[in-house]
Amino acid sequence: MMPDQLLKIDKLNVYHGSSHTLQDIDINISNRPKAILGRNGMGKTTLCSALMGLTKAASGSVFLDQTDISSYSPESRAKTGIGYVPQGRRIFRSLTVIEHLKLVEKKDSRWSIEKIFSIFPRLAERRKNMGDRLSGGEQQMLAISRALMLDPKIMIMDEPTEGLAPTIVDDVVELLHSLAEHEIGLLLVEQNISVALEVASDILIMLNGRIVDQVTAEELKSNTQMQQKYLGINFA
Amino acid sequence: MSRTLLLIVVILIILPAFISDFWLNQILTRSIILGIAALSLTFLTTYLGVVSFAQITLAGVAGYTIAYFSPNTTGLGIELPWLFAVALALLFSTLAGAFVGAIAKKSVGIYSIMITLAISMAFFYFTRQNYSIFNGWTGFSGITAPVAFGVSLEDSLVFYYATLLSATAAGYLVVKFTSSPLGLAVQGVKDAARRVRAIGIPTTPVIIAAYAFSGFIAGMSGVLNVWQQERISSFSVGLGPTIDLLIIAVIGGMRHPLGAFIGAITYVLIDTFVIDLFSRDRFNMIIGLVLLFIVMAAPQGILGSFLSAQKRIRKYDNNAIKRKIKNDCEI
Amino acid sequence: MPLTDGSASNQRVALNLKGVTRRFGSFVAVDNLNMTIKTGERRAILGSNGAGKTTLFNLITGDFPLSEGSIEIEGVESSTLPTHKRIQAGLRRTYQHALLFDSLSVRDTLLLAVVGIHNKWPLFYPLKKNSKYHEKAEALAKVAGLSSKMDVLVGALSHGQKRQLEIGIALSGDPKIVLFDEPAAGLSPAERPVLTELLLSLPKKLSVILIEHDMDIALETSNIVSVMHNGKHLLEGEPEEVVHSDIVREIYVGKRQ
Amino acid sequence: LSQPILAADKIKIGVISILEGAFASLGQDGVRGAELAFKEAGGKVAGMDVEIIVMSSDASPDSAVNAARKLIDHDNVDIIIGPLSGSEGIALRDLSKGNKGVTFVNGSSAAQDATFREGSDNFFRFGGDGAQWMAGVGTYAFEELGYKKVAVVAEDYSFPYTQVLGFMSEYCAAGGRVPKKFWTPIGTKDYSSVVYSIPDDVDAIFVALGGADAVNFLTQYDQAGGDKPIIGGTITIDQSILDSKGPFKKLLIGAPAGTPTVSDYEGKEWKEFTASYLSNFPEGMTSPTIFAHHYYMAGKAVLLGLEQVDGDLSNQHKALRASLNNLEFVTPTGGTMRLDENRNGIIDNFVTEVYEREDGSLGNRVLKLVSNVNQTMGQDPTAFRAIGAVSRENPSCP
Amino acid sequence: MKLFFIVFLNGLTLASLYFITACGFTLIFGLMRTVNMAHGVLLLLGAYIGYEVVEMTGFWVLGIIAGGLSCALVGAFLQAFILGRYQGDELRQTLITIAISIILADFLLWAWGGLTYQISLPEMLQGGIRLPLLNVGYSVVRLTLIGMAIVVGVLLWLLIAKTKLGIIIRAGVDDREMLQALGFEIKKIFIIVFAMGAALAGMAGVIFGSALSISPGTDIQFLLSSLVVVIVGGMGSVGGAALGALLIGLAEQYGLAYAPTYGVVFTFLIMVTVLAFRPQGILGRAEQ
Ligand SMILES: Nc1ncnc2c1ncn2[C@@H]1O[C@H](COP(=O)(O)OP(=O)(O)OP(=O)(O)O)[C@@H](O)[C@H]1O
Ligand SMILES: Nc1ncnc2c1ncn2[C@@H]1O[C@H](COP(=O)(O)OP(=O)(O)OP(=O)(O)O)[C@@H](O)[C@H]1O
Ligand SMILES: [Mg+2]
Ligand SMILES: [Mg+2]
Repeated sequence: MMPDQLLKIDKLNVYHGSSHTLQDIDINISNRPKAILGRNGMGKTTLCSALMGLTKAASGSVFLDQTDISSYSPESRAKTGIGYVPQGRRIFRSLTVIEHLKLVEKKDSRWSIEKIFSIFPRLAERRKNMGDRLSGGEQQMLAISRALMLDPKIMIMDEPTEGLAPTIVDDVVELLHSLAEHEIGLLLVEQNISVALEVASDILIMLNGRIVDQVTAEELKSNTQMQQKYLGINFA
Repeated sequence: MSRTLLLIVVILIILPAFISDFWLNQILTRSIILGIAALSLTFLTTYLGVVSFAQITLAGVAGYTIAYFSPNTTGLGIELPWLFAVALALLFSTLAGAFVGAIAKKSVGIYSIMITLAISMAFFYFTRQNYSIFNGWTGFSGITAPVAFGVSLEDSLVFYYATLLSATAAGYLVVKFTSSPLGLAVQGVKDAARRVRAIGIPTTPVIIAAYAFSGFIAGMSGVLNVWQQERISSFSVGLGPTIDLLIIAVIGGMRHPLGAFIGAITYVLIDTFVIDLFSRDRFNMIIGLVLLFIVMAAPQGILGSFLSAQKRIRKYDNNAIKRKIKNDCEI
Repeated sequence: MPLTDGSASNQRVALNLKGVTRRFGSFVAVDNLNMTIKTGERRAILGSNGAGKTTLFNLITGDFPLSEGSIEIEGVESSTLPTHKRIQAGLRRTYQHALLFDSLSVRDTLLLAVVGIHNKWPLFYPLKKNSKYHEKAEALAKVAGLSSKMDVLVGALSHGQKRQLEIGIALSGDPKIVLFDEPAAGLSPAERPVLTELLLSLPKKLSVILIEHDMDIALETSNIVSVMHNGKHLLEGEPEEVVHSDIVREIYVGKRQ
Repeated sequence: LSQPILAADKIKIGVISILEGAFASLGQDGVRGAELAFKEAGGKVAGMDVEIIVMSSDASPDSAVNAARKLIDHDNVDIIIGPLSGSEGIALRDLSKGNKGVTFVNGSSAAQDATFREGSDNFFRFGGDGAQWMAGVGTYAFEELGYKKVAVVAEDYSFPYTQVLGFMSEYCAAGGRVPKKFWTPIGTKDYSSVVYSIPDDVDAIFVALGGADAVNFLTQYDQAGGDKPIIGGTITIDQSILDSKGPFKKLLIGAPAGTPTVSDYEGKEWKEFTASYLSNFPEGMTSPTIFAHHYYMAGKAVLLGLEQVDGDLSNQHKALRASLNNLEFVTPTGGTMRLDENRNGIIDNFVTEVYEREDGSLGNRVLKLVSNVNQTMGQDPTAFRAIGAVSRENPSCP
Repeated sequence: MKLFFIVFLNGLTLASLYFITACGFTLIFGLMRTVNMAHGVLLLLGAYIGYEVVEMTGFWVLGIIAGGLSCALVGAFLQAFILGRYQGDELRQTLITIAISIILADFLLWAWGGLTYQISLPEMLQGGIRLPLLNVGYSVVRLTLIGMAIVVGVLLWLLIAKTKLGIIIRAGVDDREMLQALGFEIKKIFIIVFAMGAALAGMAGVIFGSALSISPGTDIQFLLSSLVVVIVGGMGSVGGAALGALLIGLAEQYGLAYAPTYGVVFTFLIMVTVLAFRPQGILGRAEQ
């Protein structure tokens, strides 16, 4: 069974120079997938990168599976069980698709190269292509696969469906659903509301570096006022 | 910054009254001349994103031009009025800069280091092997600074002020250039050359213009250098001075024109006095250690460390911006 | 809601692609593609990931050379023209991966875009404080929603803000044809209607090609839709018609829509 | 005002030598030579203390000039001893013309032009130039060894040009022929293509290469099965090369060469000099090199000159200069050093041969002493001058 | 005509030597993007240590191993304590390695003096043999160099292209942060790579000191030739380095044989020409 508190973020603060990008972030993630929504430039990516240890936090702590990983290096965090799909994909330009997968291949992982190829047949077709010679969508699939192969306890995904064709978004959504079956936690940053609502059970709203509200997906779906307030949209 | 700058200039103007001829000549004037050359490098590095090892070559082109067209004791060359010689020297160094740019236009980063290094080495070996124009290994000697508009530039004080004036002009030109649209385009090429083309600006002329401009600045230093040294030879354009220039640029800091000069004076002081202060047989080890220390301790160079702290506060003062975002977002 | 009637055949041709082909080694990314964009036309290109859409844009702008075929811009054969000449002829684009000048401020970036379009050769002397270029840059920033970020370095913008800046640059000067490569990707839901608004408000005589996976935006802003598949131009037609065709449902739209 | 300013109870002497890069160990030996002269004098001259300030150059004229300027302007030295290499010498000669208040005494730099053309009246050389150092070799090679044709392999800069001139002016005059000269860039590592280009019909090879270049050429010549005898330039058989480590050395055994400095010279004065050198510098070479020898002579000349004028440096060293011009002293090789009208030394030169010592190390022994070699090598000055400045093509006798 | 062929063979053997000396450089420079200006001085260090060991034990191979090991240690130290924290800051690393090379070179001068050293070869590699067709003597060790170059080259290529370490290194060059985020301890990996590159340099130094000779100043020549070879060939490409070495080796030897005056100039002009048309080198991969 998944622990109740897979990832616990406690009063996390991040600065860029003198600007206070993340302010007292508190988040608890258990077995229910959570999504963060928010307008551009609110600090979502900064949060992901701080969780991964790539951006230095000024204060606050992060626990993964009861372990305090606040002082861990990015590599230790990855080893402890965080899978990271960064915004902008960050594919290695001089590795081929298959080399990307070989790089992170592990013996006792639940995810094998074959399994990945069966989820994303397009990657199998392009297996010998260099990273920078893939289409945007192909890169996105590869970035997700790369993180999965590490067999993480929790996935942090920063806009994983950006640039994907609708059919492939379907595949990704399916995949995200199946994460739960594999008992993998999920923190999802999304701009595609329908994906977020379909995958996550809880929605966090981020505004100017703060988590300003937390609602269930059901609530947000039905509450147009809330949508208007936080997301500035109307569902037709 | 501008107030500090003014202060520095004032100090530099009155300084000769307080220091010996040696300090004036061998430390201050020499530093400023090296600083101008380093400025041509920091300009290219900061704004075009290339590390050029050819700046000493470009300075050398100007230097050799002066030597060839001035009275010298080598018995080679044609005598011209000094103004012509200077004009030719700057013209040639600018053209040489454009030529280097045309060759290196596709190279960035490490590759630019290499291609410019290759160019400078080719020039170095050519001057060393050729006797008909460059007088080979030995080069030209006995060149003296001219009498310009009634005052002799051989006078160390006059020469110092001429050098200071040139340096100020060079700094001014660089600042103006970089804030012009062409200068912005140069910076654009550094970040994303493809995008520069995609906003309708051809990149090749921009790159060539940047190199040519750096050639002009390097040429200024080349002219002054021959007048000060009263000589030039293949050694003046060899690997040693080339690496020295890089050292100067990096230890001084690349972000601001002043960095080049701070680097130069630091370098000249170390170069001149370390042998006195420490064991004379191991002075190179001391120079290496000092260099290592500066490079490691001051990431942005001596000036850069100071400046970047200032700049960060100014550029990223996001408080005001954030307030605005808040207004935009609040419904 | 179509903006112009795509069927009018006497309209001028903005862009004409004939037999356009691009190979990478043995792989054919764009395969013998024919397409005619009329002046004022709003065309959306749909196609799965890797179908060759971005490559097509790169061919039109000259970022990549053609392997075969020809490209006419405003009736001028442009297959071998360098990129900047095509831009000066009125072509504009955004990049799917924001391709920007990280060390310039937003203001300088837009200034450069404005100056670049207006002059054959960028000026050597600095611009005056309140030149006409500055005004134009301000206007572009407003369109892109970045007025408050004018003095921020582009490198410090968030992902979405960079995408907005891409759009600003693409609208500089007096464009005739604009190629948008997934402009909505990375934009927050709040920004999307703004984008839609913007696309709809573009001058009528402007021709637009839009690559977009957000079907709502694509369908709302286009009057003709092309579908690419494996580098080929599979079909074109009225938006509703195309989207509801079985083949497009299968290879692109999927079941959730 | 015309009173000599004797208030200064100290004479400051600057020494410029190469203390970095490939020549560093040679340069250090040069400094040892100068220091030895002052040590032997007890660090005093004419009752005044002598202060020595050493500066390093890097073999480039520019660095030599910078070093000299620092010594003159900052350290206020009265006399400069140095530099080590040819082009540096010419540069300092030029510098001396604008600094009449300082006396320049050449170290070991051996470019002909430093004194021969455009000399400067405050630049002295108590030693020979590269051509003088070859005196006797050309005649010896042609007459004693019977070599009718010789190929030349030399580095491509002024010092080897001068050495080749010294060798060829005698050798060609004696009737020998030099069908081919190979000028190789200094620092060449791989001479194999030169090795295979040497004509088969020459009787010997004149090698004027220094340091690692000599070692590399000789090794590769041997490996290619080359068997022509070698004639050495001065620095090719210098002790610094004979002391180098490696199997190439056997090739040099028996090679004749010309040099003013013979490490194993049996003369009394040399033995004394060597003993003094070794006791003062246990960390030095196994015997003084040509550089120690020449810097020593420079130091010695300065001391003798100062002693003669009682430290009077007034009036731009007028008295000192006069005394230097007329100075005569016994050199470490037992000869008498004096200057010609160009302020260049008239020297004793040796034709030597490399031999294996009992302990297996190599040394030089004297075959012939050539006395009173002047800068025109005993030829008529106008005729010698007419040969013109040395270059790759000049002289020539194919 | 005979000369032409001999010069070709000379060029080939010289190219082999250049290739061997450039290998450590390609590894560090091509994979880590560290412009290791201390490469030459590492070679020199390896050569001196190799010399001492060969003199002491009489075993040439032992000298090579000792030269390699000692340089590996120095390299690991440099990367771990000095260079590592500036990974990605190419210019600063360049400067730091310049400083290190100044310091080390002075140290070597101090420890071993300014004399020229040659390392004694084992009996079977000494001297020359007669070449059958050309009928001239030729150095045995030079011929052996060709074989050594091939072995080193193939091993290196396998390492880079075929092993997981190779993949990791290339990924690390592309995006260090991302590689960290995938759980790789990039610092350790780079230390290993640097040590390997330095070891190659040290071993090459011993070989060089045996085939030719070493002395102060040789370090700069090593550095320049390695730079030229790697850049002309294409960074990180073993085949490219081989090609670059061949081009430069041949140019140098033909230059020396037929146009000694401007031979060196030609070498650099070749480099300029190659880079003007292919900035990434003959076999290098374009940056964008
Ligand atoms: N390196 C940096 N230096 C200065 N400011 C930065 C830096 N990186 C990000 N910022 C600022 O921090 C804020 C948050 O950025 P972040 O990338 O986290 O936003 P985001 O919520 O992920 O936006 P988007 O949806 O557009 O990706 C932005 O205003 C941005 O300008
Ligand atoms: N430089 C290149 N070398 C080799 N193959 C390439 C190169 N650039 C693109 N490709 C291949 O061409 C195909 C088309 O790429 P393109 O970027 O045009 O796709 P796209 O339609 O824009 O996809 P997406 O919607 O995912 O952005 C892809 O399969 C990609 O792998
Ligand atoms: Mg983001
Ligand atoms: Mg695309």
